[in-house]
Amino acid sequence: MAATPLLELRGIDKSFGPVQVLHDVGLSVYPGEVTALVGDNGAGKSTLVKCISGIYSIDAGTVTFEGREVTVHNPRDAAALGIEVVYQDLALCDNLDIVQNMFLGREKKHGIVLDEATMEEMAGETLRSLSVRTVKSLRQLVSSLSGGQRQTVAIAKAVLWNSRVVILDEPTAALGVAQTAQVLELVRRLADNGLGVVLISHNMNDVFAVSDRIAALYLGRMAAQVKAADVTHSQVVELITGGRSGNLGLPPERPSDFIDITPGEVK
Amino acid sequence: MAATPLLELRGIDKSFGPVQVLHDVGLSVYPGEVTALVGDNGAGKSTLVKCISGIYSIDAGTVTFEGREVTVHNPRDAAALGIEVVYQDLALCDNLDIVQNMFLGREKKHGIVLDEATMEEMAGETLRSLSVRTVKSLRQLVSSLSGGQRQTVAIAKAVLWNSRVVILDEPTAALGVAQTAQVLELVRRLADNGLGVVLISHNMNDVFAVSDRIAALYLGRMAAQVKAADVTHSQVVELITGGRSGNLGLPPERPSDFIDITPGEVK
Amino acid sequence: MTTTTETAGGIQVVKPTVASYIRDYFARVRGGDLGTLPAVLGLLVLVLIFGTARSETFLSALNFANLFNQSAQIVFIAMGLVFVLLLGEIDLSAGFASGVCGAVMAILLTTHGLPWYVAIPAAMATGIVIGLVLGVLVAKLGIPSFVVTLAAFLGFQGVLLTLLEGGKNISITDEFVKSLNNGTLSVRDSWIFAVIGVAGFAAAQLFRWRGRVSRNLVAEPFGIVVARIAGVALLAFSATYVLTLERAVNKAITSLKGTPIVVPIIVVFLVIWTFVLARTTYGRHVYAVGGNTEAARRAGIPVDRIRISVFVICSFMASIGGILVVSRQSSVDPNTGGSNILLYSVGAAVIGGTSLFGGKGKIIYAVIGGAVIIVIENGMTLLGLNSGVKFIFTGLVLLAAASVDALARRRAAATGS
Amino acid sequence: MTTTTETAGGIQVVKPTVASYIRDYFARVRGGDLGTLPAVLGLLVLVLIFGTARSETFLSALNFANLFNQSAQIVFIAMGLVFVLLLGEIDLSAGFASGVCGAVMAILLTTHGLPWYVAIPAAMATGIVIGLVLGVLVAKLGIPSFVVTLAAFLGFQGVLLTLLEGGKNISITDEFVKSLNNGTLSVRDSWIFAVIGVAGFAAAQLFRWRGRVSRNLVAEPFGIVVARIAGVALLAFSATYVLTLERAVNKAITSLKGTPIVVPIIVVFLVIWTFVLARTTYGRHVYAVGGNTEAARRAGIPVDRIRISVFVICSFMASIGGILVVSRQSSVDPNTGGSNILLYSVGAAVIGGTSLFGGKGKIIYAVIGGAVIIVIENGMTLLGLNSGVKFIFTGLVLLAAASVDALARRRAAATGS
Amino acid sequence: ACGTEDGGDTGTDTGAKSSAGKVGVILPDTKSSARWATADLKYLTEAFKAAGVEADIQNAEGDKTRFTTIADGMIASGVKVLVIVNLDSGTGKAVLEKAKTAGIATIDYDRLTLGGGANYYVSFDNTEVGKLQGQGLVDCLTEKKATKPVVAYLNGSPTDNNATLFKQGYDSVLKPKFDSGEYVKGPDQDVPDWDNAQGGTIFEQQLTSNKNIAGVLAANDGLGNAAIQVLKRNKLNGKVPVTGQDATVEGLQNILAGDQCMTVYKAIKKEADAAAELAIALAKQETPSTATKTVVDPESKAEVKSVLLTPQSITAANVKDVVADGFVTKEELCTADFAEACTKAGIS
Ligand SMILES: Nc1ncnc2c1ncn2[C@@H]1O[C@H](COP(=O)(O)OP(=O)(O)OP(=O)(O)O)[C@@H](O)[C@H]1O
Ligand SMILES: Nc1ncnc2c1ncn2[C@@H]1O[C@H](COP(=O)(O)OP(=O)(O)OP(=O)(O)O)[C@@H](O)[C@H]1O
Ligand SMILES: [Mg+2]
Ligand SMILES: [Mg+2]
Repeated sequence: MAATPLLELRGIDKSFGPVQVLHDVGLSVYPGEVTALVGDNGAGKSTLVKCISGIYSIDAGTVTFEGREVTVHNPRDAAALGIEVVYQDLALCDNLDIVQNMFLGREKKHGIVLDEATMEEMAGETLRSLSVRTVKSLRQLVSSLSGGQRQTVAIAKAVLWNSRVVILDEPTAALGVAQTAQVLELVRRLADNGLGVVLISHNMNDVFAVSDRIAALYLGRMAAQVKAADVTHSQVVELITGGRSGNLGLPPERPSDFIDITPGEVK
Repeated sequence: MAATPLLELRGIDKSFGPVQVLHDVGLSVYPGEVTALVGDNGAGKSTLVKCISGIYSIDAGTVTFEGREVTVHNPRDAAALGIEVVYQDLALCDNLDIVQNMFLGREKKHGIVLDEATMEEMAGETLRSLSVRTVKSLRQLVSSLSGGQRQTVAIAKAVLWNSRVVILDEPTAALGVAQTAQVLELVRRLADNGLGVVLISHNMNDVFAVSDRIAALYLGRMAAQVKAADVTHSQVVELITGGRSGNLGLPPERPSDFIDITPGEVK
Repeated sequence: MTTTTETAGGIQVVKPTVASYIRDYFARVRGGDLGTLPAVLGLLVLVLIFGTARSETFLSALNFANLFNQSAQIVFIAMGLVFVLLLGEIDLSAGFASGVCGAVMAILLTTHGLPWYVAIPAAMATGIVIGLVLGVLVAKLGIPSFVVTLAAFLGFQGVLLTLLEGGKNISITDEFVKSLNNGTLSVRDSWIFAVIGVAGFAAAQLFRWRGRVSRNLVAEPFGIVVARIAGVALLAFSATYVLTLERAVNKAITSLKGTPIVVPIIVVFLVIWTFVLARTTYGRHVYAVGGNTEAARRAGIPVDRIRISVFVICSFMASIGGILVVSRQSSVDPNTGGSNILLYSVGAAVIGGTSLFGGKGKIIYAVIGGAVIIVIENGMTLLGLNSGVKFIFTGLVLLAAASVDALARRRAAATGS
Repeated sequence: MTTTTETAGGIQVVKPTVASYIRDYFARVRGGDLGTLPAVLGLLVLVLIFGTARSETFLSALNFANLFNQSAQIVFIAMGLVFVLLLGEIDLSAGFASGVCGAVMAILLTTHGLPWYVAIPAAMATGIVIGLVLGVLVAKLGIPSFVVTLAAFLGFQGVLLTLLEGGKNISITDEFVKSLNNGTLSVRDSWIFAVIGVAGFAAAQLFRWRGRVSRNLVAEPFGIVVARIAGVALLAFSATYVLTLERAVNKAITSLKGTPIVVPIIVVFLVIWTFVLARTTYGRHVYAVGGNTEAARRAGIPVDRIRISVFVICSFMASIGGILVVSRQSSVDPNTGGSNILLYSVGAAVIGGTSLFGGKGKIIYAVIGGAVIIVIENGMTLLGLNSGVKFIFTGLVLLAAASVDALARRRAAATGS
Repeated sequence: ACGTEDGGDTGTDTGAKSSAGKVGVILPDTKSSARWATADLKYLTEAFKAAGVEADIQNAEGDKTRFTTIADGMIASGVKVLVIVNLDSGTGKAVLEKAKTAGIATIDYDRLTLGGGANYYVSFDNTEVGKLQGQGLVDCLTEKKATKPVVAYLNGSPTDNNATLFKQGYDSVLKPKFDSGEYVKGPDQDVPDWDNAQGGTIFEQQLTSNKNIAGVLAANDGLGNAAIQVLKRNKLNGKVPVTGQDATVEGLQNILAGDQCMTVYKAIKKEADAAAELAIALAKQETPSTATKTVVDPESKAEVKSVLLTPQSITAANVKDVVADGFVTKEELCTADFAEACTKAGIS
């Protein structure tokens, strides 16, 4: 597809106190393509996403959006650029209902008054398209939703808008069979509409089913970013668990992969 | 295996206000077997688990443990019976570290003093056995853990103890490839040691890989509880999405499966 | 039985009937979703207690009217505090802020001889500036609001003392200001106000109902809407009836009847803030930030600005509370807004049902909670106990009212979630 | 560079060196994990301010000793409040509870002529009973602690008035009780106390270190342990040195030297509660319930019992605060424990770093926060300002101290998480 | 007390030691009466300044802990004379003892510290104040020819010992009348913290429950004014006599308007001057000659050398005395609304 990436990261470093979580990470997201971001638990996938969306500030590196170098200070900036994110830790407001959560920050209005009727209609349609059938009322508080229902609300919230890049961090983790299929279809449809989509998942079947490119993080380093068609299932698993597979991946030196029971219980 | 179930539920009803979530649900858990509990999003799986462990009180029905009818008022009672649960909403204390969370409520002591050293050793061993490699320190606060790492801590917390029944609510949802394999192996091992294991999962491959029996919930009703060997993959999916498959499942009448945009935004 | 209808993007839903609606309401109540019900119950219990103990005085029209005037300061501060509490913050300085604003007004009126239409806006502006400073300190510097407002609590006490030159009282004589929390509407105006209020409520309810029905969304049964309007009308009209009875202490000397002027003032603010919280983007964002700050930030809500704004609203409402209390006392002293005012105001919001942890609360809670507090104060002083015993009783009665609330919720929780 | 070692179930880990440990510490600090550092910084700033403004009085040995005696009540109430705050609850009645307990002691001593070893335990028992009642009301009835303790705040005020028969003061004459918060240890005892304290600290540190090393767990480098012990020793010995200087105002008439008796009392409770919170199951459970009540319940922790217990501890500590303040004033009056005591105590805990939302806090925070509050109070009175200005300044200084704290954290947060 | 900006406090920062030692004064609060922050502070500051004696005057804000803290600070900064207005005898005693061991001369100002053993005592008699209030009310009621009037009490703060003393005073006058059936005892309630707003509410409730209240014994002018506002609302002002204390501008205006029956004026300047004179003499290590009377400490039975002053009852007839004394100025008092009444009362 298009040769210039929509979103490009280069040399991203991120530390939390003494712990460096991301080392010199690069990632390119192309319009009209689904880029799968894979990696072991704790590899740094979610951290990378939060760096992109401005929840975390980056220590070093550049973010380029449509060829312009940008700095994203907070999620507002990211949204302004057209980057939508479904976070792994969903971050819904438990004290608000489904409709209120789905339109949070982008409420529909009639003058200064909230246009609840329109929002309710739109929310209903979106949820139906995602195969959600067990929600009893659109006015149910999200605190009373099941895990999968919450997940769906978060997804619906992010895809309701006209954005340029959609990043989904393990969106199908809590979903049932039918709902997973719908979400994967949605992901494909978004890419086909010319958006850049980043999909994080531990499920290799899903990854291969929808993605055009695969980027593998290994212990905070980008092991490889390749076309999905060029690699096999087992090669990707090797990249995930070992950081390398044949001539792909990181040089064969061991980064610090150990449980380190560090000094005292300093709290 | 053994003919008498270790844990048996009969006629469980549960409502939240005007919404009835469980209708007359029955479930038998046999020692030495893995019972998979499947169902669509919002079917009521997690609610059922919480009814068993005493987080929710049941409206009607009986719980029988080793042939004795029991009432479980709170998780303490459940733990006293030997029922351990990994909840879908993990419920870890963010302000405590990994070791502290893993031993919460069962701290090892020297006299009245906490025996941190022993706990740290045991925690380290358990985590290693679950293929967790990216944890930087056992004294890291769980608030700073990745989704998968939190999941692992919660699992480790529940399987550290000598219990009779272990219930895992979507334990592998956030886990990577290697970690998922370890957890499934662990599940099998627990059952082989004679425990009753209940595994909730949306992943049919995982379900068929480890389970002896499959119980399918459909919109709050128990559609069927069958031996895994007696059904096929697609039959189970049909049970999940439609409540019936051939002669298995619920009678062909439609329970109330709709989005019901109920009265006003009464909060 | 129930009939279904098609709505919101072509989904089948049950069309509620009056019967099913009522059934669902009770199921919800049993399920623990109680709203203001327990506080109202507590209030009824209190009225019963004091009504029995001092029937001829507590239940008199005079005392009923007094309740409104006595509650003004606490209710206004509590309304403002609801915003701050919705964000999980606290404002310990609201009491003295109201004192400072009241003093500003009194000084402008008395010392500088300015008219009320300068002095009152100046007092309100003072409140807004105070809120701005507090809000910026909390939101931008990130100092815990407890500490910022504790510092402000001390500071404003000092400002008040300094304004009053070390402890003088300043009396005001401006008739307009004095009438705010002392005067009454004429009987005719009282009824006009009641009718307009009820009509407005009815219009809003019907308008919303029609909007939903016309969009084919699930709406409340018409019967319920009508019943609700009728209930409010009944309440408003019977209160107006009582308030327009003659209640002068000495009927030979003077006549006293009509709704206290402070009632429309409270109602106007109640309506405005309820509207803001329930029907505007701003209100929605306040709830969101209070419910889950991180989620709100991720949704692109300007969290800092919301945080500053609630302190501004709180101090602004405190300034009105200050104006009203000065109006009532016709003077301001270094203790205006001090003493138990702050704790009572927070207590009012909390008793009404506002959570101290943020995200849960409504403006009406402040009014109902304020009513509980004031009924206790009012009733206790009628009993004529000596101070020690009075304090103890006040504590016990407050506890009793709160227990009614807690037990109602607990009973509900036992059967429901 | 770093060497690795095998530990905890055969896992490879880095063995920290002194250098790497210090490097990590600074990285952690930069990462926002500051502990008491900001409060200590705030304290230093305050000492600097007052030390410059009133060097010869503020920095005198006499004033240094006074600080301890003056802080006793607030520090004790704050220590108790830490427990309550750890659970995300509040106890507004702690101030008056301390007054009531103090009054109980004074009445037993004076009116009933009982000896101190009856009166003091009776006061403590009163505290425990008070806590039990509050705790049960909060935990079992489920009334919000703000409301319960607001009711108690009023009630205890009444109890105190009633105990003192409507406003009398009761003076105590018992020398033992009076010495508690007025007397000093002899110079020899002062040094013995310091040596025992430091030795105990060293033993605990070394014992723990050896335990971890022998189990092959990652331990702090030995150098760090030694440095920490040396630091504590330096602090303790230099404080003792200053406190054993002659500080009588009129050296001709009397001699005054030695550590105030209240110091060992504070240290003992500091050590006990720190131990309880950090090293016992109970303490662990307190943190768990405060961090995530639901998780704690699911882990089988008896949440209600924990909730009751923290109120008991809080009121118990308040009772000691009451005993000490009565000792200091040699009398009790209806305002003992009233006034700003409560807000200051909560403020002390919060300034130290305790969260009002539960789950975060240590006992030492109460002591450091209490020191901040008392240094401000003490320093302000030395400046000799008039009341209004003094209040304003107190507020500003408090704000300044809190800003140092907030800015330190914020800077850290900007570079780190 | 005197911040440097008041110009009153030469402060410790001057460094240069004058021949006389430094004097420390601790005032009690700002709430029970406006006098401490307005009058006493001013007069004491002026007196010490005139004598060229360094003085540190502070207010304890009604907080005993702060009272002790201030005392500690003053002792630490080396005052030679300590003048205290105790918040209660217990704390006062503790402070006096500390001062004595530090070799500091002590003066009880306005309130005697029971068993405290201060060197000198300067005061108005608080019980006497109460008596004047009681008598004032009786006079007004008599003037109004009230028969069996119901008298309501609006007492001061229950936590303030002075309020108790005032009450003892007016009770000693009124109780016999209640007992004889001449007057009827109405509601009797304390006002926490002397809080005027609460005072207003409390009186409103008293009136609601007892509509024929015919006289109000309010413990000070602030509370008196609070009661008057309630009476005004019911058009009963002027018909029901109300007492007061402190001769505040507000109170005097109410008297001029006929709404208040009387107030008690304490010539605070005289009291302050007397105390300052004593303190200055002590600071210069002279033996003061003004303390001619003695008071017996009821607790220790010791005799304390004293300067005793008498409070004065103020009614419309002698408001002018207060102005003449310079306690309030004509400008403050005779604002537009009261100009006429002022003239009538002979204030010019
Ligand atoms: N605030 C923090 N402080 C310290 N360490 C952190 C923090 N947040 C994350 N980490 C660490 O950073 C690493 C990467 O975390 P991240 O959440 O990005 O992993 P992930 O790739 O999303 O894993 P998963 O598949 O489990 O979601 C983990 O080892 C985690 O422990
Ligand atoms: N507290 C509550 N109040 C009202 N409804 C609730 C509450 N808790 C759960 N529900 C509803 O009960 C139904 C079952 O929820 P449950 O969490 O048991 O589903 P689940 O089978 O675990 O789904 P998932 O696979 O998504 O985890 C859902 O429709 C949910 O909305
Ligand atoms: Mg992740
Ligand atoms: Mg579930």
